[in-house]
Amino acid sequence: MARVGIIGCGQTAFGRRSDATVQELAFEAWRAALDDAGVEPDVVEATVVGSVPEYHKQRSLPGVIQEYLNLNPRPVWLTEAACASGSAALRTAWLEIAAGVHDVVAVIGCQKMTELETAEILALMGRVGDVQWESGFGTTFPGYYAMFARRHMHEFGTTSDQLAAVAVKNHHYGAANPKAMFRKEITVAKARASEEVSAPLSVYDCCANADGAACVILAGERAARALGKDRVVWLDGMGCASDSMSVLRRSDLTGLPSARAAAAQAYAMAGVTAKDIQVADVHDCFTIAEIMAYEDLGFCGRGEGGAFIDARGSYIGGAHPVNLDGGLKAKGHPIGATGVSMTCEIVSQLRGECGPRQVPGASIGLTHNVGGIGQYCFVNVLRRD
Amino acid sequence: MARVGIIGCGQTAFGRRSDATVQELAFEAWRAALDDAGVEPDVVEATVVGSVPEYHKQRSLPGVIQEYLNLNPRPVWLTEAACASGSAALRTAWLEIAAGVHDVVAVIGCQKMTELETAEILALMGRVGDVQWESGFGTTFPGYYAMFARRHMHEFGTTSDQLAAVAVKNHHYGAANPKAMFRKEITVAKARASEEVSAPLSVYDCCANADGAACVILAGERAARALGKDRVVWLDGMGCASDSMSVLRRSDLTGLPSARAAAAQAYAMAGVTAKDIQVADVHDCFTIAEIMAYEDLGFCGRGEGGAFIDARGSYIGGAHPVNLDGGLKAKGHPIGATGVSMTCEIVSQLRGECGPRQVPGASIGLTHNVGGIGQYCFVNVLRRD
Amino acid sequence: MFEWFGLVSYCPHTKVAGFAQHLKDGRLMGSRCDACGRVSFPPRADCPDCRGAAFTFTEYGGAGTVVTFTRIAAAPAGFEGRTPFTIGVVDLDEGGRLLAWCGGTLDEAALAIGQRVQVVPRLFEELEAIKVHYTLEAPGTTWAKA
Amino acid sequence: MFEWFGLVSYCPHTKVAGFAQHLKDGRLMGSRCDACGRVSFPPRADCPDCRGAAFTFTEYGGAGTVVTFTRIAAAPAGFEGRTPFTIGVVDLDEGGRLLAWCGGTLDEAALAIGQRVQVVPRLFEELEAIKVHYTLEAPGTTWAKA
Ligand SMILES: [Zn+2]
Ligand SMILES: [Zn+2]
Repeated sequence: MARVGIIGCGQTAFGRRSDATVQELAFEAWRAALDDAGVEPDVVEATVVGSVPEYHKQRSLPGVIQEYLNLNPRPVWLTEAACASGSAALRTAWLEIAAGVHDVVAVIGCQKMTELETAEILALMGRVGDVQWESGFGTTFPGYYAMFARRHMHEFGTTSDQLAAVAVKNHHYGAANPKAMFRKEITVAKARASEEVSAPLSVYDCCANADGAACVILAGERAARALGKDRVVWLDGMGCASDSMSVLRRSDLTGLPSARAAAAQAYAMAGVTAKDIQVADVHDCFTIAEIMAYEDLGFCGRGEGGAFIDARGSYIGGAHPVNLDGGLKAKGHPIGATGVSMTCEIVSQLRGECGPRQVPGASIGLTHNVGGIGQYCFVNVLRRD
Repeated sequence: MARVGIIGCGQTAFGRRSDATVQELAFEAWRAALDDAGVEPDVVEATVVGSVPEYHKQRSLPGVIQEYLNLNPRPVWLTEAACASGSAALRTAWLEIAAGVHDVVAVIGCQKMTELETAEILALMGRVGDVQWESGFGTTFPGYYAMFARRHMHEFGTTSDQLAAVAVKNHHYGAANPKAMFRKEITVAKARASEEVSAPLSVYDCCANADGAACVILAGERAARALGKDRVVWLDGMGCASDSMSVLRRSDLTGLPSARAAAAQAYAMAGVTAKDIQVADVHDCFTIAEIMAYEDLGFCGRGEGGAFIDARGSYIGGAHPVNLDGGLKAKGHPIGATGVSMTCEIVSQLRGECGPRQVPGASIGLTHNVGGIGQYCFVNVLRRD
Repeated sequence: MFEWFGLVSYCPHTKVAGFAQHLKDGRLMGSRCDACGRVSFPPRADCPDCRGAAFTFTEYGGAGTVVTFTRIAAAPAGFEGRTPFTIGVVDLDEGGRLLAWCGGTLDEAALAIGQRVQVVPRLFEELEAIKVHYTLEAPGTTWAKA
Repeated sequence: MFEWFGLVSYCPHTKVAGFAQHLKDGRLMGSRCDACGRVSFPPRADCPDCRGAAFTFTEYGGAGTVVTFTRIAAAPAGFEGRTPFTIGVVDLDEGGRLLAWCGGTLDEAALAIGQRVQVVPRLFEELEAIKVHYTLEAPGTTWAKA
């Protein structure tokens, strides 16, 4: 299989964007990615759009995006895997190149989540789980993760202070990211004092809905060389796995089996192990999700996620710096854009462009993008030669 | 690139299915495809789900389908390309095998369209086009195709009787298809007498919403041989193209440029021309769409679609028999399932299993699946050796 | 009649719709595959083991153990005015799992993982339309069956 | 204020929101790219040719030719009670295209492809909220501008 790499990336700032349509947001990311790659649109043979349709009034987003980007008649369709929709798009583009069908493909992750009215958001929120056996009882997205957190605390003694410590770290780094939605440091005390959402999770344990778009441009090795690109970041390990929709069918409530399966695939394909990962962006939709990610990815042992953040293992200088862009928590979570934005961050880290939040000399990085409560997980290992 | 073929296919009957969830429908198609392929689930390494999310109360369908089919932790995500979502899923599965990532992949196309209430359907119907410049004027899906029809009549003299003749043919063959929603012959007079929907289109020019699911199982050539499969139908030509969301950006209102582009790709890849196609399933969401398809696929010249149906060129015995399963018109159109169901039909035709609606000795067939008003088009050439 | 199940229903059509009627009758039902005998809870029409399409409902006793739980303060549409409410996941002694509200015989504040509970079929008495669910109650709690 | 545009609006936020204000003022506006001068109708904020992000609205005269049309009998939500209504697609003499309702100065039954029309900015007078649109009228039709 031909090696596939990223030759350009760009994203909008994340946050409330009441000034733009979703295709206008996509154009901002597209423009930034082309400028970053230093290529013209004509080299891009196809696009893939990652997004969750039900947040938009506009149906079938690839239609308006491909038109607004002026890319017709090139192929495009949408991928959906809940909050991992952007990574499904990235995987699709990788497949298109690996199969030899295209040489250069653009991935657009995008989402406008603040377009809906509160009543519409509340209606959607009631259908995040299995609607047959769970939604009728008022389950919510924080509610599911709260049940993971409760079980994690029970089995391993994880504390609310440890959860809060994840939020503190992510706000710390988010403050240094000009693309982040929240750019203010917080304290454990402030996080602990925030309003309860779903016990034991409170407001500062949860990421925020945001608007935004991100774009990466992929090329096969030969095409990248032909274009004269010499700072390519390679997609050397690509993992993807699924788990049940329903929490009732889960074999484990203290981690995500889909994340462990996807990580194992990505590590094996890249020929690395967890200890080789020098920088990572993981899916911290809730603080407990980042704790579980440390364990699922092998950054620490099972049940040791709380101790790992206590020991600052996920700070710069720790064994595995995590979410130096602020994570979903501080950067914001425009769900379709998130997986692509994670990829942008790790590419920037591996190129050494992150300034105050740069991991010095990092050459191997990882993205971990979870859909829903682990129904999907995509783990990718990226490498700079 | 390794050759990829279809080793099994199955589908539910199409129509109103008030007895089943969408995952229960998917299971029916999955069971039929496994039985047809003569394989056990453990050989299937991944699945791809094609569906249009906004029709379902259940969000993120791949989650419930992968769980109900008992396929976790294998990879899955959803593809959306409006009414061509099923073909986007098929293309994704083809890429997974062609890239060497998987050997055997199942494609599930599914849709429940009768779950929503009338008010919800009317609300969705108002957002089928570009919501920024068109929806505010009350555009509808039949409205767009009506404007294509009006222009086709103007430029080429196509008549309402010729449109009706397409419906008559598709009901004729649909009557012989046990999976079809409508199994009754109609006449041109009956079609012409039906109520106006969007002039010049009336009720019998339009296909009907339906519930249903279809499944095909794909395998790489080596895997198919290893499994002992000897009646494989090969995906020898795969075409995919896009066009603008908005009718305001179309270069042509008498055909679909995306269909012509996709057909050119598929023919070139398969090493065939239009005249080699012995049987086809085309996207007749409206009668005018089938007329345009004859022309876009090269079954007749530009503007000759009306004459082609008059001459019975798309009947068995004609130059290019089309929609012998009844088409979307009589078989029904569960949008996510349609592209996969088309594939099932052509596989059955190439295997010679279609009884009274069989094209004798057909070995090269084609599917033509359009998303929306041509925002997406997938054209595939299938071959039996 | 599966729209009977839960306070808000998004799933009107299913092959196991009879589950809701049985729940109204005071019976908690799983499914047994007619072909291979596999038992499932929640019930399912299609057997994941043998792919059989025929099943029969089979009654569950409803005793189980709390696996995890949460108290939901921020609730979705349809649950306004009921917050906060507590939901728990329970492993049933007879196999399978369910998610349900904490009922009146349990002290919500003292709810704990590992606690033994009894799942009890319920009708929303205050609603005009028929709506059924189940609650987690103290072991030994009894109820009427039709 | 782009929610002003059309009888039903699904697009509140756009970089060309000013289009609706101009329409209320009686002006039909396209966009001109500040960097390369490309003119677009409908207006767009980002230039497809040079990728420039800066644009200026530029007024259109609104004369054009009917490309195709239909009379919609089965209408979506928000258009009940207005059926049937006729919409047409028009190629503007100054470039670009729009879709609009047939106005009162044209005979809908005689509408034809190739017919010359004048696009006229309109306010929905009967609505309390501000809602603007445009109609296809006989050539030479005039209207007030702010
Ligand atoms: Zn069985
Ligand atoms: Zn320009």
